[in-house]
Amino acid sequence: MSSLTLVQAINRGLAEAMRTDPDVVVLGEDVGTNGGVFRATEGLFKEFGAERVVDTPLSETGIIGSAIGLALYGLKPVAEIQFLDFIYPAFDQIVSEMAKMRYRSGGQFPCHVVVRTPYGGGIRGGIYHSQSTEAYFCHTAGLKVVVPSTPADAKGLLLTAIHDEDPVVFLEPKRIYRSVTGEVPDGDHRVPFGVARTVREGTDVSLFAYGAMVPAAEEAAAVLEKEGVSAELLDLRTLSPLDESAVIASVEKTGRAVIVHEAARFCGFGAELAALLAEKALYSLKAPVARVTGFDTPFPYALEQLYLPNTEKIVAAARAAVRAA
Amino acid sequence: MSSLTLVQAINRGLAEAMRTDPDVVVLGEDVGTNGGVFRATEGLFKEFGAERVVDTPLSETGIIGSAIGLALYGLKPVAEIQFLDFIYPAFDQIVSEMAKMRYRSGGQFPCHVVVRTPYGGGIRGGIYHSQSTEAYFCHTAGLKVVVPSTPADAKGLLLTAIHDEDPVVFLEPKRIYRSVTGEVPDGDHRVPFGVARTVREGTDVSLFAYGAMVPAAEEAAAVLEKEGVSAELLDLRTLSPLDESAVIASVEKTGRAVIVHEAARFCGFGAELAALLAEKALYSLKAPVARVTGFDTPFPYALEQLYLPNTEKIVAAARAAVRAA
Amino acid sequence: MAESSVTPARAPPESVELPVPQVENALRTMVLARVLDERAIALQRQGRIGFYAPHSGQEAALVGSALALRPPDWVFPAYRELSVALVRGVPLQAIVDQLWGNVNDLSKGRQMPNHFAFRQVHFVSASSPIGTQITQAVGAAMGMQRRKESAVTIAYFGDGATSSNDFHAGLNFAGVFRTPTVFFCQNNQWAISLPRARQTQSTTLAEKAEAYGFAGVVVDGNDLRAVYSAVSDARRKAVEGGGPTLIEAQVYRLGPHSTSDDPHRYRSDREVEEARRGDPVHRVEEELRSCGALDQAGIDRIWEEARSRVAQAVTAAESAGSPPSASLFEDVFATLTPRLREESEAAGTLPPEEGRSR
Amino acid sequence: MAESSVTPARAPPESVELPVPQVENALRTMVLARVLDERAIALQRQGRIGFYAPHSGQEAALVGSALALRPPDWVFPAYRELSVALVRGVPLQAIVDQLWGNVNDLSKGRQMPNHFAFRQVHFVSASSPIGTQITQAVGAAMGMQRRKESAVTIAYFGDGATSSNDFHAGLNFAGVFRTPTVFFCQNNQWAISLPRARQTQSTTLAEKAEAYGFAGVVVDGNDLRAVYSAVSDARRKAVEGGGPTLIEAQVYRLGPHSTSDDPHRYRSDREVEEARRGDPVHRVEEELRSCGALDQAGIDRIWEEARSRVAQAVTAAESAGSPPSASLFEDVFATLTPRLREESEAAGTLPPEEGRSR
Ligand SMILES: Cc1ncc(C[n+]2csc(CCOP(=O)(O)OP(=O)(O)O)c2C)c(N)n1
Ligand SMILES: Cc1ncc(C[n+]2csc(CCOP(=O)(O)OP(=O)(O)O)c2C)c(N)n1
Ligand SMILES: [Mg+2]
Ligand SMILES: [Mg+2]
Repeated sequence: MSSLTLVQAINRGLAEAMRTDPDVVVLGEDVGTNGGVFRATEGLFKEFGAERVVDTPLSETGIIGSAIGLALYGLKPVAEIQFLDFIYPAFDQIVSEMAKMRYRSGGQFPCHVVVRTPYGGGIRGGIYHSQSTEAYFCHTAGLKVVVPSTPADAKGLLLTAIHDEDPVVFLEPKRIYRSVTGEVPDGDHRVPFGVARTVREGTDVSLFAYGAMVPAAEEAAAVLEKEGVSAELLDLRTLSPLDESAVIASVEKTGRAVIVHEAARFCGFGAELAALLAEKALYSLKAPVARVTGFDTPFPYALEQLYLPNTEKIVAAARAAVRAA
Repeated sequence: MSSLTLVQAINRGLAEAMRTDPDVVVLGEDVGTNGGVFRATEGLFKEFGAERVVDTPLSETGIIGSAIGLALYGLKPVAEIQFLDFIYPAFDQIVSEMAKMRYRSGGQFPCHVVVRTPYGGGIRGGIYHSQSTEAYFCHTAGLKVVVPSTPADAKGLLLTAIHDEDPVVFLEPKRIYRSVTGEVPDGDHRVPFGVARTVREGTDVSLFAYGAMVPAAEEAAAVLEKEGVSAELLDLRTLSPLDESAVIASVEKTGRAVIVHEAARFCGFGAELAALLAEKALYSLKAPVARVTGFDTPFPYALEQLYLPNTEKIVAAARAAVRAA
Repeated sequence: MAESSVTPARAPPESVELPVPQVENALRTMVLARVLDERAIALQRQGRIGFYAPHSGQEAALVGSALALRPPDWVFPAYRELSVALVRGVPLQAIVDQLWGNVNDLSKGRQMPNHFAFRQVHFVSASSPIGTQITQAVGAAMGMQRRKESAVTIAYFGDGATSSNDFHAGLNFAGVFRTPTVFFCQNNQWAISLPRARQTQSTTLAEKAEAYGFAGVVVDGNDLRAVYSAVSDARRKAVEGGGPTLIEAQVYRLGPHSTSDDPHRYRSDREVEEARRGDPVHRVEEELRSCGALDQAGIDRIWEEARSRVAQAVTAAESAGSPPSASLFEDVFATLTPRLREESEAAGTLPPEEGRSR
Repeated sequence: MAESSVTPARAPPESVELPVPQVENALRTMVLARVLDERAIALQRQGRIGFYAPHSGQEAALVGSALALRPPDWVFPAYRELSVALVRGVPLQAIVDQLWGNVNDLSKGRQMPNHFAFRQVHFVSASSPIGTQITQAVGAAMGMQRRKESAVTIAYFGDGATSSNDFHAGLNFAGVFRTPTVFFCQNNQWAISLPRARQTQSTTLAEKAEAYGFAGVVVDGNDLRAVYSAVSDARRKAVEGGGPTLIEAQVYRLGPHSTSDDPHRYRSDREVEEARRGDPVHRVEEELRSCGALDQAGIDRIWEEARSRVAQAVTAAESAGSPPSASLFEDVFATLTPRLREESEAAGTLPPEEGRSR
C-alpha cells in the first residue's frame, strides 16, 4: 500500500504494466522527456526508453491510428490524448476503426487499445480544456468507457484496461488528479469492469455519479444526512459496460434517483440512466428522476462555477426528490 | 404543388435556395458533374456552375472546415457529406468549431453552415453505409439537428435550415429517399424548427419516431388500430431543438410511450426522450417506457433485418405497454 | 488455410527480375481476379450479391506488389485488393463467401462485399472510410521495429485517399519513426467522379513523400515487372532500416467505381477505350506469348479454368446459409456483456454461447 | 473600434521596403506586446489571470506579417497573435479584457486568455484545437473568390500544426481552388516539448507546400523587413490570382509554451540563451539606433510608455466585473431555445432577455 494522488496512481499503474509486460507501450504528445503535461507518464521515459514511451508528432489521428496498428500486430498500446477536448481529430479512428475492428472482422482482429485522457472541468480551462463528452463513446458499440474517482480505482481500473481484450476509453478526472489522495495497493492491482462501487448506503434517495462528481456527491450525502435524509451513493466506475443491476437495485430500495455529471444534459450519459429507470424500475420510482448536470451550452470560462454541478445543486435536487413523495 | 420523392424534394429545396439567394453555395464530394451519389444535387452544377456547386477533394475535414470559413465570411454554405458514416474526419470541425464559434466569440462570429448527409440503414449498406449517430450531434450544444420523414418536410426543413442563423446537421433518411412520394409546395416553402408533427392522434399509447422509422411506426399504428389500440404518432422532425412540450403532452394523454429509432440503444436519442418523461411526466406514466431501437452492436450486414426496428417490433412494444397497465 | 496451386503464399526469391514461371502464375491470378470481377458485377445486377467494387485495370499493380511481399509482412488493404489476398494464399472460396456474407464468411457476414479480413495471411480487415488503414499500417510497422521482426507493412490506397487525414498523419509518422512501411498508392485516375487532376495540384502523387522526408516513386502500374521490382526495392530498403517509401502505381479504373456508380455521368467512353489499350492482363498475356512460354490455347485454358473455378465458388457460396442470428451479438466485445445477452435474448435468437465468442 | 496612435489599421503602401517611420511604429507595437507578455506571465503567477501563452521571440514575425495586410483581409489566428490584433487596430484594453474574461471582453468571458475574437477587424475567433483555423481560412478565401473581393485570408499556426489534419486538407484545398490565402507558419522550433526535428522529417516546413502544388518560402522571422516583404509578396500574388503561398517564419519561442509549462524539462538554458541573441525586438531597436532614427532615450521612452499603457489596461480590466450570470445561456444559438430558457431560470440567473441574444 502507498498513499498516492490519483495521477500518481495512474503513473504507478503504467509503470507496473510496463515492467511486467514488455508488450505495453505508451505513446502520445509530450509523454516522453516532458513526462506528460499532467505528469502522468513521469519517469517512464527514463525507465523504459524512447522505444516504449513514444513522443509523437502533433496528430491525434496518427496517435490512435498507429496505436490500432500496434494492437493489431499484437502489442498493448496505451495512447495518451492530452485533453479529451483534443480527441476529435482521432474520432474517426476511434469510432470507425477501434470500436468496430473486432466485430467487422468476425473476431479475427481484436483491437485492445487503451486511450487515456484527462477530462472534465473545474480547472479554469474554459471551452477546450474542460469538456466531458463520455456520452459519445458510451453510445459507440464496441468501446468500453471507464472513469475512476479514487487513486486505488485509478490504478486498478487502468491495469484491467491494459490487460483487457477490448478497446477502452479511460477518462481521468483531471480536476481531482492531485486533490484526492488515498491508499493504493502495490503491484498488479486490478479492479473489474462492470461493477459499481457503493460509496455509501442509504435508504431515501440514490445518487449516481462518477469521476470528479463523486467527491461532490459524497459531500452532498453528508449534508443530507445532517438533514435526516439517507442518501445512497454509487460511483459507477465503468460507464460501459454499466452495472445496471446495481443502479436498478438501488432505486428499488430508495425510490428516488439523482443523477450527477458535468456533461451537458441533453443526450448526456444521465439520460441513459434515467431511461433505464423508466424502463426497468418505473414502479419503484416515487419521485421524478433528477439530473444535476452541466447546462446545454458549451463549457464556459468566466462562469465555470455557475455551470458546474456542485454539492449545493446535488443537495437541492435530492431534497426536492424526497419532498416530492 | 408537385408530387416528389424525398430526394427530389431536397433537390428542389437546394435549387430554390440557390435561385433566390446568391450566397448559397453547395460543396462536397461528387456533388458537381455527378450530381451526388444519391442524385440530391442533380442539375445544380449545370444551372449554377462550378463556383457555386463545388466538387471537393476527398476530405471531410476540408469540406466542413472550408464551409465554416465560407459562413464566417458571410456566404451560406450547404455541405454534403456523402454518408453520415464518413462525417468523422470532420468531427473536430463540427463539434469544436462549428458548434462553438458563435458562443466562444460572444456572438461575434455566427456560423450558419448546413451539413446535409444521408443516414440510416435498410439499404444493405453494412457497417459503414447505414449508421444513425444523431445522438452525437444532439449532445453537442450549439448544433441543431433535423430529420425529415416526408418530401414536404424535407424541402421545408431544408429551406429553414439554409436560412437559419445557426449550424444545422440535416440528416436525410436515405432508405426512404425514393420509396416515399408526396405533395410538396412549390417555391420558398418553410417548416419551422422545434415543432413536432402529429402524424396521427390516439389515446392509448404514444409512438415517437423520426426519419425512416416514421413510415414503420405509421404501419404499426394501423395494425394496432385493428387490435383496438389507439396509438398516437409524433414525428419529431427536429431532434434539437426538441419539441418537448408535444412529447410530454402526448404522454400525459396516453400514459404510455414507445420510442423508436434505428441507432443503438445505449445513450441513443431515445434515452433523452425517456429521461424527459421520467423527469417531467413520471406521474402520467402507466407503463414502463419502451425503446424499440437498434442493438448495442455495430451495424451488421447479413443480419440487417434482424437488427433494424420494424413494424412488428413496434407493435409488440406497444402491445406490451398497453397490457402493462 | 489451404490451397491454391495457382497462387503460392511465398514470393519468389528477392530479385528485381520476376522469372517467367512466376509471371505465368501471376497471369493465372490476374485472370482469376478479372473473371471474378466480371462475374461479381453480373451477380450484383441480378440481385444475388449486394454490392461490388471492381478492380479491373489494376491487376498488375495488385499482383505485382503482392508477389514482392513475404509471409511475415502485413497487408493493410482498401477494398479493391482481393487479388492480393489470392497471392497470399487465401482460397478463392473464402473471398466469394465474403461477397455473400454467408455462414462460411470468415468475417461472419459483418461487412459489405469487398471488405475482406484474413488474419492468417496478415491481411487486415478492410473498412470503407477512406485512408484509415494508412496510419494503422504505420503502427504495425512500429510494432515490427519494437519486436525486431524482419518484415514490412504495406498500405494500399487510392489517389483520392492522398487527401485523407490518415495519409498525412501516417506518412508523417512513418518519416519521423522511419518505419518499415510501403505506401502503395494505386492512382487509378478517379475518386468516384473526381479526376486525379482535381484531387490535388501536385504534379505526381509520389512527390508528396518529400513533404515527409522520404522518397516517392512513380511506377507504371500496368507493368507487372515494374511494380514487382519497385515494391521489392522498397521492401528491401525498409527491412534494412532505410525507412518508408511511397509508390504511386499509375493505373486506370476500367470499370465503374462500384456497382452503385454510373461513370457515364463524368467521363467519356473514349477515355476508357484508350485506357483499355494498356490492359495489364493482356499485357502479361502478350509477354508470355511473345517469349513463347504460352500459346493462345494455353492462355485460353487459363481463362477456362478461372471461369470454372469462379462458377464453382459462386455455387458453393450461394448455397451456404446466412450466419446464425445469435452471431449478431458476438464480437462486439471478447465476451458478451449482460446488456448484449439481454438484447440477444429479447431478439429471440438462440441463446448465445456462454462466455467467449468464437 | 477606436484608437490607436501607435498601431494603425492600415498598412503602408504595398512595397517590399518598410519605410523607417513604419519600422518605428512597428517597434512600438513589438515593445507593447513584449511588455504585455511579461506582465501577463506575472499576473498568472499571482493568480490574477488564469493562463497565458507568451509570444516573446515572435514579435517581428507577427508585426511584420500584420503590417503587410490590408483592412479587407481576414486573419485566422492561433493563440499567440495578439500583436497582429494590435496592428489591425484593436485597442490594448480589449486584449487585456479578454485575458480577464470580464464583462467588457468582446467574447463575453467565454474563453481562456489568448483566444481572441475581434469581428470588426476581421480577426476570427481563435480556438485551442491545433490547426482548425487553416481550412477555415481557405473557406473564407473561397468566399472572397466568389464575391470577387480583392483581399486575402491569412492563417497563423505553429510548426506543430503542420502535422494537423487541417494543415493537410487546407493546403490541398487551397492548391486545388487556387485560393487567395497566405499560410503563415511560425516555426518557433518547439511544439510544447517536441522539437521541430521530431515533428516531421522534411528539411524545411515551407517545402511541404510543393506537395500541394504551390510555393513555400522560408524567411528569417526575426527580421521584421524580411517578414514584411515575404507576406507582401504572397499577398500581392494571391490577389492577382496567383494562388496561395506557405511562408515559414523561423523564430524561437523564448518563453515557456504557456504558464502551465516548465521548459527546463526538455530544453537547455544554453539553447535559449543563444536564441536570445536574435531577439527580434532588440534587432529593430538596433536598426533604428544605427540609422539614427532613435537614440537610447527614445527607445527607453517607448518602453516606459508601453509599461504605463499596460499598467493602466490591467487596472481597468481587473476592476471590471464578471459577465452577468444570464450571459451563460446566450449565443449558444442566435435565439434562446425553450430548453435553454428553462435552464437559465433554474440556474437562478436573471431572466434572460427575450428573443435574440446580444
Ligand atoms: C472518409 C470517406 N469519405 C467518403 C467516402 C465515399 N467514397 C468511397 S470510395 C471514394 C473514392 C475513393 O477514391 P480513391 O481513394 O481514389 O480510391 P478508388 O475508389 O479509386 O480505388 C469515396 C469518396 C468514404 N468511403 N470515406
Ligand atoms: C488537436 C490538439 N492537440 C493537442 C493540443 C495540445 N497542445 C496545445 S499547444 C500544442 C503545441 C502546439 O505547437 P505549435 O503548433 O508549434 O505551436 P506553438 O505552441 O509552438 O506556437 C499542443 C500539443 C491541442 N491544443 N490541440
Ligand atoms: Mg482512385
Ligand atoms: Mg511551435
